[in-house]
Amino acid sequence: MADTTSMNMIQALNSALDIKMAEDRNVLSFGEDAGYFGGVFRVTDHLQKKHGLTRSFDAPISENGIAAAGIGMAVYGLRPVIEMQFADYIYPAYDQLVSEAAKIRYRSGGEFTCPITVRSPYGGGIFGGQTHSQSPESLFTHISGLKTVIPSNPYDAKGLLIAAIEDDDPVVFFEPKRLYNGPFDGWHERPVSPWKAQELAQVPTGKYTVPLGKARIMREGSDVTILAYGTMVWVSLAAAEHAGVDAEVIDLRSLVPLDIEAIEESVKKTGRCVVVHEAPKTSGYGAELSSLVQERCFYHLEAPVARVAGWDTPYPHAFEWEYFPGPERVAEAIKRTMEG
Amino acid sequence: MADTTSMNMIQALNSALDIKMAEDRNVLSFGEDAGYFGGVFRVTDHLQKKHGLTRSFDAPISENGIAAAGIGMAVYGLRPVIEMQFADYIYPAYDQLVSEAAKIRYRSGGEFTCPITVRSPYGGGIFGGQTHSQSPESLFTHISGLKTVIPSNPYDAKGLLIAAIEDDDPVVFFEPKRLYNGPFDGWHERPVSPWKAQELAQVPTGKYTVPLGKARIMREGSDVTILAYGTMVWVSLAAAEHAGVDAEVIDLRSLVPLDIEAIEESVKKTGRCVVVHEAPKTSGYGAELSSLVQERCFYHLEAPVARVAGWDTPYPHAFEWEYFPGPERVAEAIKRTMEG
Amino acid sequence: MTKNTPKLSLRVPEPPARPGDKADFSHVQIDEAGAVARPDVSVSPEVTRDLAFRLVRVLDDNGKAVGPWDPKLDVETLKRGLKAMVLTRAFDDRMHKAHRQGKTSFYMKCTGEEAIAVAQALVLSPEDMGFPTYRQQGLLIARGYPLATMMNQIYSNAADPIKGRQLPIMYSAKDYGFFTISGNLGTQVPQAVGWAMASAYKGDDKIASAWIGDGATAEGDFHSALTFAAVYRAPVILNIVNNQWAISSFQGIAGGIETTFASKAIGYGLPCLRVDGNDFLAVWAATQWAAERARTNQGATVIEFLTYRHAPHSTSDDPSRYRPGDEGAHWPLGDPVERLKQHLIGQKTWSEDDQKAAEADAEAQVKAAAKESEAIGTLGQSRPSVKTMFEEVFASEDWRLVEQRREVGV
Amino acid sequence: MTKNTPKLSLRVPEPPARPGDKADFSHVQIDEAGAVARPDVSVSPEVTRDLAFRLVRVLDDNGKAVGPWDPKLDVETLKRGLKAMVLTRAFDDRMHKAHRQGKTSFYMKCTGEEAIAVAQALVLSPEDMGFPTYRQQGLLIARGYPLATMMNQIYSNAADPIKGRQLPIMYSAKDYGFFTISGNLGTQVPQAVGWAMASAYKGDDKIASAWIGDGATAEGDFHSALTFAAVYRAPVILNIVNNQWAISSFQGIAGGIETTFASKAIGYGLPCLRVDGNDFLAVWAATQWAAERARTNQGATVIEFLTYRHAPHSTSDDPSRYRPGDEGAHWPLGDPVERLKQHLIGQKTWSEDDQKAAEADAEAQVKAAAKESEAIGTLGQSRPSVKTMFEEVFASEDWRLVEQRREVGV
Ligand SMILES: Cc1ncc(C[n+]2csc(CCOP(=O)(O)OP(=O)(O)O)c2C)c(N)n1
Ligand SMILES: Cc1ncc(C[n+]2csc(CCOP(=O)(O)OP(=O)(O)O)c2C)c(N)n1
Ligand SMILES: [Mg+2]
Ligand SMILES: [Mg+2]
Repeated sequence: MADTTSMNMIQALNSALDIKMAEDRNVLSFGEDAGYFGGVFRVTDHLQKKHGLTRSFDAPISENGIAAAGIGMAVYGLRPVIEMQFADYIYPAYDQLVSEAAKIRYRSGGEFTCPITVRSPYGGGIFGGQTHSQSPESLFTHISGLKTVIPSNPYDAKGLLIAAIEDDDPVVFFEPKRLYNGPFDGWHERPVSPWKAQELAQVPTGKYTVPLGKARIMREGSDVTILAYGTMVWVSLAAAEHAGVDAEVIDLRSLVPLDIEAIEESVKKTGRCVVVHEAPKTSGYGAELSSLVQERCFYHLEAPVARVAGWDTPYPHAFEWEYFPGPERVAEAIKRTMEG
Repeated sequence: MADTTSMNMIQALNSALDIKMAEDRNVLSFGEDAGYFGGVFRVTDHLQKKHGLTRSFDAPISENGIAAAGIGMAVYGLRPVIEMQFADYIYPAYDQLVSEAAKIRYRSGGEFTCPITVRSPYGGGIFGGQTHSQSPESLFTHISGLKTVIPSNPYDAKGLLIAAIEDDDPVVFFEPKRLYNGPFDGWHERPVSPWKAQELAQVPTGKYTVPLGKARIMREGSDVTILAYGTMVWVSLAAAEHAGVDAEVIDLRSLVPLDIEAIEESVKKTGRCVVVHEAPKTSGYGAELSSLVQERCFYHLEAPVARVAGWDTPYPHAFEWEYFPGPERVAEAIKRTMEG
Repeated sequence: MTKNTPKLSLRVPEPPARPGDKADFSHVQIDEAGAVARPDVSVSPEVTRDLAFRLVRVLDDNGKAVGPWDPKLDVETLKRGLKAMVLTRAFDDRMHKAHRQGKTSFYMKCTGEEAIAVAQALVLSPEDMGFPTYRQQGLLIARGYPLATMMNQIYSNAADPIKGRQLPIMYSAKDYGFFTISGNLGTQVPQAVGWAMASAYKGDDKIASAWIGDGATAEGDFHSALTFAAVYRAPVILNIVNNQWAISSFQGIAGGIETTFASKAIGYGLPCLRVDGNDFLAVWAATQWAAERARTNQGATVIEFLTYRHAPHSTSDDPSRYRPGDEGAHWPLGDPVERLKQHLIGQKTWSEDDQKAAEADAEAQVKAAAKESEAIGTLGQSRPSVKTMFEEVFASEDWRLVEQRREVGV
Repeated sequence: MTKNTPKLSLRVPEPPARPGDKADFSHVQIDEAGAVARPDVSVSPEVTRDLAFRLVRVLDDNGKAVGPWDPKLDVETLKRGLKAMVLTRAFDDRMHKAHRQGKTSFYMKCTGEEAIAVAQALVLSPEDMGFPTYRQQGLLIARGYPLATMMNQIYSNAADPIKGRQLPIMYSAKDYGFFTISGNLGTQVPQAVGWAMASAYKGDDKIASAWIGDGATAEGDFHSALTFAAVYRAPVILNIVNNQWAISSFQGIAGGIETTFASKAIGYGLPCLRVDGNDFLAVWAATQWAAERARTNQGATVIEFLTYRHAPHSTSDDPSRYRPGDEGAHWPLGDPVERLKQHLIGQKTWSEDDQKAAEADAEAQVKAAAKESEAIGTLGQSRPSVKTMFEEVFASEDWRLVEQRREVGV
């Protein structure tokens, strides 16, 4: 087995970028404050110093321009990794990503391609209020031609980011910022443990990939299937324990492409399913998951597929823990589903 | 009963605007080509001539600027109706609509409000290719603070548009352009009938509203519930007939707010449900509908809720009728659901 | 506090003439051919600020090439350009007709604007990348892209290189330096900047060139493009084709009354030129100037080409509803084909007969291409295999696409 | 084809100095106070083009007000301005400390930029609408908005007028002409234009004023704002606060090396001014000039205020990681409080003792406000009722919100 070392998620992502930049001159990174400073979350730290000014640099505050320039570079043949400082600020880039990046291969009959990776910290639990807490992933999953990836731990973060950079299609890569420095299971009054203590933070120092489209079973169980991604994976694990139910917790890792086989297999085994995400419930990705599960496993289901999600309101600063779907809410859904 | 006259959907929408502009100086309309020319689909025809240059005018080709200016006006106290020339081009305005219009009331503690109406022709069936055929409605339904409305006939179009303009919150109003000139049931090889022949095209000349959040039962039936909106309402009616099934066809009319009562009542009666839309399937609004139905009517369901939707590809010019969910595809889903 | 008398009022700009009015171009300020100085290619951008308010012209009213911007082209090149413009016009005419004959769903002409794309096609290399709008078909035609292949795309037939996926005229031709056209206005301009940045990043020697209409300059993408081009000194030419109209909106709705489009460059510290777009030689010279700056690491140039959209916006449009029917006839900068022809005739290297022969040849080429393409089929008669609908969404199909393809039975 | 020698290369701009380097502002060109002419308020925009590259200043190095831009304010007004700036600074200092004490999650100071918001607050009327960024707290403070209410917002406590919904400092104060702050950069500027258009449309007499940072001018919204402002001649003031930094990015990343931010106006045909933002009198005069244009139906003005962000970007930031620690000390335009104070002292209407008294008074005011607000509670100790989380998403709750509220049990 290759050398491993303990990394938090920031270090793991940084390592992925570092390795790809060292190995492939076509990989470069840019974004707001992402150059000299290394990004407001330090994910691109030291890359400029190590790889040079033109390979990791600051960008104007124009998410539209960052996306567009990245697309142009990807069309040229580079593999740009662009950073959107917060997922809440990705909307000015939305048109470039959905109307352009997503469609270039298709509309050109395969003549042009767009292997860009769009990194963006997302999610709540940090008292960031409505403009530093959003989870816009479902808005990208609706777009044909885009892949959407969300890691939940340092090991996957590194392997998935390398896979995303090497993927020949545009990948939107959301990083759960609540997990950057430590796992977080939603018990917000307990001290945050650092990543060190976790097996999934033992990260190979060298190169490896985690394939896009393969879920990870975080906990095997027979009573109910919990589908989650990002921070909610940890919350779901805590919730299963809290509920005292033998839940199977699946970390989707990649929303598109989706590991439908893993989902079906698990739900057919357990006969029950709870879907969890931070984004508002209405038209969140949980709707897609719930629909797929009932379409494909209807005759195995003993209870309705439950969704636990953010409320259909903007993300309110003072009510962080009433808004954030914590282990108690998830546990309640699990129990309801067990009774169903 | 008030005077009625036969109108196509364009005329009905035009009449709504005309009436509101005549009655309320705070109502004005602008958009690309929407002034002198009256809009590329003629929905704002004659409004400039009748109400004056400053009340119906052309805008620069900046969907972002159109939305932002409209938001500023709405904050001032006007009730602007802005036109996005095609729904496919609404994305540059997406940030203004989701980060701003949707949140102004909430984030200001109710101090500021944003009663803007965003009109936009949407949908396929017109050989418009990937940039004149899109159905982005689900992207708006995910946003807390936005309402999303889609009429399927001239009567509702007029009443809903007046209600949208009078609504104190931002409303995204998608107009199924395939229905502008006549109902269309997806049998594309048959001649298009004009609106004249339809009861729902007998439109009062004066003012009335159709409330947002109330569905319309287009056809009562006992075997299966079909949930649809826009063009798909007509396709669903045709499909029910084609399948020879006693379907209850519900025209949602408003996606947010959603008439959940009408849906529940119908599905609890029929025990079966098919959801239909043109947008790509993954994370389309059908996912939300399907999830809601199985969450609320699980123990009444005899078969999985089926979704019929656009494919998960961009909208391809040459394959209009293979892409467009026509009556045969819907009928097949109905039959499958009846067998389930 | 000063309170206002009279009350505030909203200004909505209106064009000088609407249907029924006399066409009026008195607001268009035109320099004499040869009157505008040509700064050295290495000047700093601020030196060109004044050029934003002038108009670079080479061909005078008698068809003579005059002044410092005369690119002094050889006769063969001039003839090549003229023939490409003639061919472009013939192609447009035939395709416009094909639409009326129901052979396609849509078409867009560039009548009167041919010089812009054709001259640029010849100045730049096919290894450079053009990021066109839908009115630069002249780029492909001038570079000898097969006309029949263009038609196959327009007809979405079985030989359409982009497999029936796009609206007619949304070509893609990588080997000809022609980026896949987007239906979305403006998006391609900052992409061109990114592409040029990539070339510079790699230490290659390809430059990019992007086109945008007067109307579409209002999009945020245009601002992104200029910002990034200036900040990273990207080797790109940013062409604004000011053809006076954006569908039914005159250029004043995009800000064209307040100032020139070329002057947008000033606020980014980019050099700019404002050029007679109907003057083949001026287009050539300006492009050359900008290309040389780009190739020598001096970064981007903004060029506004003044021209007139003679044709309807597209086959869906009827301009007589919003502008005087004879407005085009009053356009003061004439016709690019006519002007280059006169220049050659003045040089005694060309004649009216040569012109007729060129036109006949162009029509024959177009006809032959149409025959070839229509033998494959026009819209609805022939098309790529349905299964291609599900291909190339990603590099490889995911399970959803496999299932959906099976549902269609292909 | 000219091929390039040397090969292309990508330029990435860098600031003149990084941590460890000597601070360097030699690139900042500064006009003498009084040196820039004041055009009549009714001039056409092009007359102001040159002003984009100058710097309007009134207070000279000795604190004397000189030249045509001197607004000749009475002593009471000057004192009012000075006190408001002092109060703003005191407020900032206390709130910054409150963050360190764990009383709030976030804070942002405007140290060194106080003159911009304070002078504008006094020139404009509370019936005009300001569309601020997060660094115009001076607007509220100069207009006498209750400091305790600001703190209630910062603490998200039970008396927060916006009900704990927003990040600290994202105030909303309609009656004080202060639009709800957005966390999203740039979005509010074209909204201000729309608001101004509405006032003009109605024939009212209110104008709008919007602020944006140097960094955020790169957003597409800024372009939309200028385009719409020019096309519809909206009565709005478009203020660019160039404080040299956007978090860790120097102004060159937004294009500030290539040209001035004021010059952006030129490409839209808007008039522009470039002003010493640390000179209370210059800010006042420029604002007055722009406001008068707006009120007299002459439309929008773009003003660039040159200043320096002395504080960290926010409480989450540590500027010593990306700029010389002593850079602020080398900023050539001094401190706005100090300069206005010297002016008053030079007029002999103020003394160092008065200043000390004003500072003490400001601290006392802030302290009293803090006492009042903290009696209600700091972050987490007190907050609005949880059910407000579900309110005002719409004018009335829909069934989803009702159900979700019930799920929380409120
Ligand atoms: C983002 C976007 N908005 C709107 C449209 C619809 N549209 C197509 S062409 C056009 C006018 C463009 O005018 P201009 O940029 O001047 O180019 P021209 O047609 O004159 O060459 C409009 C509004 C579009 N294609 N994309
Ligand atoms: C759309 C958007 N993108 C990014 C951010 C993150 N962000 C907040 S402040 C800031 C820097 C702004 O700099 P500038 O505009 O110069 O204003 P200043 O902070 O100097 O006053 C950034 C990048 C944001 N809030 N909104
Ligand atoms: Mg045009
Ligand atoms: Mg700044």
